[in-house]
Amino acid sequence: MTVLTVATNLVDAGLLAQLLLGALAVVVAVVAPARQRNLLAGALIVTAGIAAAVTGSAALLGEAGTGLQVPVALPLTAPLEPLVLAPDQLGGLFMALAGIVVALAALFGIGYANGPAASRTGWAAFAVFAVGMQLVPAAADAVTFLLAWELMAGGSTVLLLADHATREPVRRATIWYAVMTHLSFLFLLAGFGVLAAAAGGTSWATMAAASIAGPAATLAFVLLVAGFATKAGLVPVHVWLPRAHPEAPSHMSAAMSAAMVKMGIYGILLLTLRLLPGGPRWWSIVLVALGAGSALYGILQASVQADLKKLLAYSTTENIGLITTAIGVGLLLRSSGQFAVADVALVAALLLAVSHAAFKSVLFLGAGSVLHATGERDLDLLGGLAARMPWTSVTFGVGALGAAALPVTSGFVAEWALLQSLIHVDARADRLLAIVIPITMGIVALTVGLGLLTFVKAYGIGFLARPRTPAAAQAHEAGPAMRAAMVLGAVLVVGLGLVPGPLSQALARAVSAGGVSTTGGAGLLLGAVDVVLNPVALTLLTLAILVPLVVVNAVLARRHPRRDVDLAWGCGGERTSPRMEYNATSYSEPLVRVFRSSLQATQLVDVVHHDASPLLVEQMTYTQETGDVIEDRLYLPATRWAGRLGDLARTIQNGSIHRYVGFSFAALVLVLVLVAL
Amino acid sequence: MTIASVAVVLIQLVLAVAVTPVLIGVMRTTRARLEGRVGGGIMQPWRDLRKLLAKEPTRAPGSTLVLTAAPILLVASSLLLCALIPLASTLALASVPGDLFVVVSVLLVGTVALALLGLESGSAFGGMGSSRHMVIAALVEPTVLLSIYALSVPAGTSALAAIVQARRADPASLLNPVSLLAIFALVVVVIAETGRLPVDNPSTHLELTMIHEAMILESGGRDLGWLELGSWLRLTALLGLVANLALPWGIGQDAAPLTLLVGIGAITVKVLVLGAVLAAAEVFIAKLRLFRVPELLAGSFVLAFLSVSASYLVF
Amino acid sequence: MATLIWIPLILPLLLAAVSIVARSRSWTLWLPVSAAVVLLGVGVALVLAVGAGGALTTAGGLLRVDALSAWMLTVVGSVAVVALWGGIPHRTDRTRNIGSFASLLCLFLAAMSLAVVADNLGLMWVAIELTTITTAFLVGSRGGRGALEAAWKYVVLGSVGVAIAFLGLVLLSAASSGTGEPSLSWVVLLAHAGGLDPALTRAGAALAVLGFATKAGLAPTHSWLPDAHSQAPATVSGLMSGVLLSVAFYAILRVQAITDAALGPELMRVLLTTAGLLSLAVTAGLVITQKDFKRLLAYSSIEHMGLLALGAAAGGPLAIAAVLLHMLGHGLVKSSMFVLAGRILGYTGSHDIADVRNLLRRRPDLGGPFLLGTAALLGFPPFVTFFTEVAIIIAGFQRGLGWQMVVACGLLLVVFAGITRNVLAMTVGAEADPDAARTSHAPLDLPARFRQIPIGIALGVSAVIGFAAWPLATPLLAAVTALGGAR
Amino acid sequence: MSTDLYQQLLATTTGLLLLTAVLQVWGRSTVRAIGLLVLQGVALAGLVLTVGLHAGEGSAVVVAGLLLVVKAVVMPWAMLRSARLIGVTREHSSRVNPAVELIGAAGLTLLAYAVSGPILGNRTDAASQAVPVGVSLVLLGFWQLLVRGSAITQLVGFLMLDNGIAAISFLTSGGLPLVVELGATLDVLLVVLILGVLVVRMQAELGHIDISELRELRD
Repeated sequence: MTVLTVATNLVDAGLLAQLLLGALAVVVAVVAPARQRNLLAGALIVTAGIAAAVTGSAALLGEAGTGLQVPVALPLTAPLEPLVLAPDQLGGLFMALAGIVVALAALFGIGYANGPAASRTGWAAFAVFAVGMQLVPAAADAVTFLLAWELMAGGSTVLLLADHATREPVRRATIWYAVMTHLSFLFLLAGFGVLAAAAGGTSWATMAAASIAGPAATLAFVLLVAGFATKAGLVPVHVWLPRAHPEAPSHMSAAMSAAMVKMGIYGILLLTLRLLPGGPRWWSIVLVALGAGSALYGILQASVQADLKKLLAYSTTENIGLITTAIGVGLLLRSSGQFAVADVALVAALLLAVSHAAFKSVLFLGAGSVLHATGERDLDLLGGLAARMPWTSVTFGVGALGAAALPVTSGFVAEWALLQSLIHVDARADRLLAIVIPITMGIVALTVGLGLLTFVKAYGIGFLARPRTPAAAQAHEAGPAMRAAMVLGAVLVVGLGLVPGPLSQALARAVSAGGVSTTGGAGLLLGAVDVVLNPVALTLLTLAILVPLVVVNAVLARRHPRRDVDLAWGCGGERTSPRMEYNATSYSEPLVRVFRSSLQATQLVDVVHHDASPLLVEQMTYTQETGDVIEDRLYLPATRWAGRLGDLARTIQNGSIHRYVGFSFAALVLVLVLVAL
Repeated sequence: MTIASVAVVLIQLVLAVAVTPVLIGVMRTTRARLEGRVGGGIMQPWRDLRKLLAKEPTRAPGSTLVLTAAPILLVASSLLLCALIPLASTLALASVPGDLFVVVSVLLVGTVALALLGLESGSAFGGMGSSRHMVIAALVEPTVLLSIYALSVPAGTSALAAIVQARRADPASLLNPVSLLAIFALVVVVIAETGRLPVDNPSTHLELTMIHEAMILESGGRDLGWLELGSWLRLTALLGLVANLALPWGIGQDAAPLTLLVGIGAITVKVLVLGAVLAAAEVFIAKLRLFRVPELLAGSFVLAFLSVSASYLVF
Repeated sequence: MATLIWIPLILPLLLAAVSIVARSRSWTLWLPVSAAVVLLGVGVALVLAVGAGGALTTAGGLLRVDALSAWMLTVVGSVAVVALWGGIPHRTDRTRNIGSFASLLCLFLAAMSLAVVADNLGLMWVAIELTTITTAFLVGSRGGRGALEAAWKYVVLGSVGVAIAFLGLVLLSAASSGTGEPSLSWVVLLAHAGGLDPALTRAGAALAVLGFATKAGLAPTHSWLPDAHSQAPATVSGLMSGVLLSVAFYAILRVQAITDAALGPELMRVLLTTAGLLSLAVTAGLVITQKDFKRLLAYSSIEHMGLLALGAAAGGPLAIAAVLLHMLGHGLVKSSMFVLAGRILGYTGSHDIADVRNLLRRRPDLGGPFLLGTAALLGFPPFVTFFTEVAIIIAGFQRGLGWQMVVACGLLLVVFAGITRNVLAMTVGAEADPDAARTSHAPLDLPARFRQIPIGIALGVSAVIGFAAWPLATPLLAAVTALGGAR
Repeated sequence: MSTDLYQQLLATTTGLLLLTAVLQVWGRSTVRAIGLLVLQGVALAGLVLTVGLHAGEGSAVVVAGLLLVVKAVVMPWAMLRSARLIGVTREHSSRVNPAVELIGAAGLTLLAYAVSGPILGNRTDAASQAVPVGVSLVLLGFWQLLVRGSAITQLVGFLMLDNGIAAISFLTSGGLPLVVELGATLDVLLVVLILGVLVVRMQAELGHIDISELRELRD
């Protein structure tokens, strides 16, 4: 297919446009003068994102591209098939998702990027990352997939390094990220290698047509799920998330968290729905276990974090866990023959993915705005931002509502669909389901509960109350580009929550699920399980109740206006200092007590007594630290072992020529014996 | 959306607002009598409410819209609960059926509004109350969903009205293990969600133990009035739900005026009796230490879990 | 056209003579560069000529250029251009014996060219041994105890290894005596592969591969490599890593072609997978706690050779094409990396990773390309190494080397972690005073910019050739076919 | 040349090669080692001449002469010169017990005989019967490299290895083409010269030629 014929097909044209815009953005980032760089490069990336959104939507709605071939120097002999970009419906969905997030993040970046993130390298890396990410779901074969995947990984690694010169943890975070990303890549490479070997070709079509089964399928499944899980940030391979997200520039964190980890989800769906459909039952159990474990562990860690971006990072692990759970449940039900409910679970997974993309963008952008305004991301040092940053505050609040899955946001719709799929499982005839589904339900419910606490904390401590530091007190509102990005994101969060019907119908196409239809213009009717959700009607009902209340309140307020006081209720004395306020650490203290063992919490009270008497206390210091059990038990020993092996390996190269000759000699003798045998 | 179901919603709303002060009054009086006190009378809460709503609230420097909005949101969420839960009749709005997950999320909106209000003032007490409140809400969540899940399995739907109807149609299901376990778990949930003993003591102002009161400590006048009303309405709604699930008789199933009247009467009696029983029970219970509450909730979670498993494995 | 073959053999010899005569004039440094450019040009011309009219022979069949030889000549030429141009020392760093240094470099190029255009395996062996001799002085040219030690180890281990290869060739020659006159002509051996004495072929090929593996830096006979690479001047390290190792591996490929035709692929598979996995393991073990950045690069070369061995073990058009392309990509990148390492050494005066800090801020002209090159070595796209690594692993799975490829992936992760950690330790990090570091570097002057050109070209080329379906796919496929076609 | 004489000469020269090799391992004196190398070179040249004449190749005389000059004259002379230059005539230390060294040598010779059979397959001619000697020389030369600490002795070991390969070459296929043979000989000669230079530099720089002390470059 030549360039000339591209223009006749929307998908092909869109793919080409993304490539060209990405390349142009790289060029502009390099040549544009520093003053205009943010605007020009950012605008180009926004356009590329929009192009991806349009292309992806077209693909999702069934417009098939003829395929854009990537030239490659290697001969196209077996098993290598042509490298082609041609998104299917599922791919289209994820491309659109990535594109929208990229557009939001780049728009935010126009106002936000400063210092190294606004450098030539910074914007060029962002463009590479963005286009690579958008093209991952467009790949129609393994090599193109890995190519886009690694462009995404490379670009993000470079951007992660942006602040290396000012913050020491950046380097360590980058190493963690790079290594875990490469782990993911190698898993995928090996997994696709197994599939390509079994199918005799690298394209999805060949692999799918080969109906691979048996040990090869199992091996491929394990390797690929491990690879995708690493990228998605599932426990126990989540460790890069809470390190990389906080250290990356915030627009990058948003893109990574809202879109990049979704590529892992896309991969799991691609694997289980297209490449290896109809695998054994334990595959889905594995996914449910991975997902539920990640959801619970992620939200538990998130709930006790005081670092806002770290909190959001762990919350990403939670959400990805929920998505994986939903996928696992869907597959489990398919293997049990309950196709109608399975479809609901799969649509729920996609709804969760889309909704997470929307609200997590807003939350990370909001966190970026806070960081921009105060230079702090530690909740213990923030507070009172609602009065100083009204736009950020409202949009972050909407995002937090979404994350807490409260109505009427996209998060609520998604979680509602997941719960509906769970309770409509017919487990009577199936003991496995009768055990798995209630446990899953319990874990999901606990996750929802803790999620609520987490985001009440994040919002309440960070934005309400009084400023805890001068930095927080001097916060200022974000600029227009940043505000626009946050508002657009917030609109998406609410909008998707208000009209779930059409959205779910579109999503259902991606997994060819039936039984999803629109009711009352915007409402969602799950015909398969006969339930309906109409957020617009719910909103109207709420308004019908709320408006009279507000009117009554206004009338009362006119009669008895508010009285300003210095102190509402000061415990009988004056309010001494902001340090008296509850902060993020104290907020989660009861929870830490409850889950002490799984959080590896250490609490230390240090009391300094007065000289005069041991009964008088001069100063008390309370320190609370929580650790990541998995990191301590799995990764630290692994790195220790690696170090030990490294020391051991050094004896190979100890400088003695006699040892070296010995190696050659041993090899010679062995080869002689080998050929003589 | 038929006129009948709109009427039912309106009736339930009015009924809830009317019955709630009485319910609180009954509960307080019961408790006072059992403790050998005279008490303020059944209508005392009503009088308190009127007084508070007519008083001016205060505002400290740096406070935000949350100060005004949270109390009203709490009331709205509680009223929405009253509208969605089948109290007097199982007729539901077609486009907003009383889906249990929607109901739970509406309940949570109220919970969050309260928690944010607690943090808004920036005082140590508010934060403390908010923190404890949310921890309990988080830990209650699994029990809530699982117990209703258990009840919904036999009915095959998550719409509360349909569940109540199904239970009424099959009275034998009321006393089977699934039902008993689930209802018991639900009672624990209601106690925790509404801040009753032994999870929280609604009448204490002792700094170390209070949860609900700590959050609303900074509010006064009209704000406090709304907050009290919202909390009370919540209790009414949840008691009504438990009552109708445990004893589904009397609830109206069509729009005929007579059945509606019967339904109104039945729910009023059920809620008041249940409230009195609850109050009476509270006399004999001491408040649990905060860090023993998770054990209580874990126990209720196990009950709910068993009831779900039972609902699959017994059938 | 066949006379073209003589140019890369004769011209460097002439230039070597000129440099000896010119002694310490500074322009002699440009003679090896021009020789390399000519080599590259001839290589490209031969690729085209061979593509049009098939293999060329001259000198009574002793020299023969087929598509593979032409490709290798191009690889040698292009890598040598980068290493030699980039490695031209700054005016202040020049020593007195430039002339002999330049002439040795020219001789090295001549030997390398001879190795790839020789049809007779014995002649190829002679040429490869000649490179040991020329590089021995180059390795030791810095003087001092370390250089002496490295040179000794290099010559002893290298010569012994190559001697074993000679033994192997002798046995191969004996194996061919059954077909008439004993011969070491590759064409003859391949044509009569069916008539070779199996036992002798087996022994001969195994020993030849073992011997050439020493020169190619494959474990367990890799031991000379880190010492020699770390002690040699940057240019020489770059040439050795990018050219010498590849040419030695080319010899292995030639021997493998004969053996596979005579005996089937099992023997070579066992030997090459063992060597490949051991090389990856050695690298994995030694990069974790590596303290010397030139040794780090040297071990990375061992890793890449291990990958090539795995690719050759897998066999088949895809894997072999990937191996050949990887030689080019790795050579370009590694020679630039060694050149950069030499400049870093000049800047810090120390081999220690611990002494190099925050290059990206302090010396962006070194830190930036160094990071990019590392990315290329680690196989990030768009660099060609990404494609070749992926192709080798996938082809390995397809050709039945499943568990070996899984092990290789595991080892590659450790290598990745070790290299990333060490390179990031050198290039990035927090400064106590970021502004001071930023202002300390002045813009590059013209000569410095000029010295950046070869590195920019090398990295740029390695970034685009992965996509270069035209003009690379055809010659690659031709080279694979020349090696015995689709086996 | 009659078959009997051919076999006799073959046996004599190969026997001499093996004898000198074992004596190399046994001995400690550097000068004697170089002397043995001369003897080995002569034996090798004899072997080449025998095989060549038996096969009726006139060029064998040239090759034999070349080998005699290079291996029995030039190389030993160069080494002796280096040794004199640095004043080393006797090896200071052995890295292993002499008994172990000799037992190892015996074992390697046995190994050589053991592996040669299968490698040669169905060849039964007289020359092939002598191939294990060549393999022994290779292995013993390697053994010298492995156990001896002095730079010069390592050089001796390398040359022995090379002699072994040459012997195998002539015993199995009657030698390689002349140009290759010339090139190979030249290469070995150059290697020996370079190593000789390095030995001298080592003595000058370090004051000793004990290469087990060369352990500065390590990980």
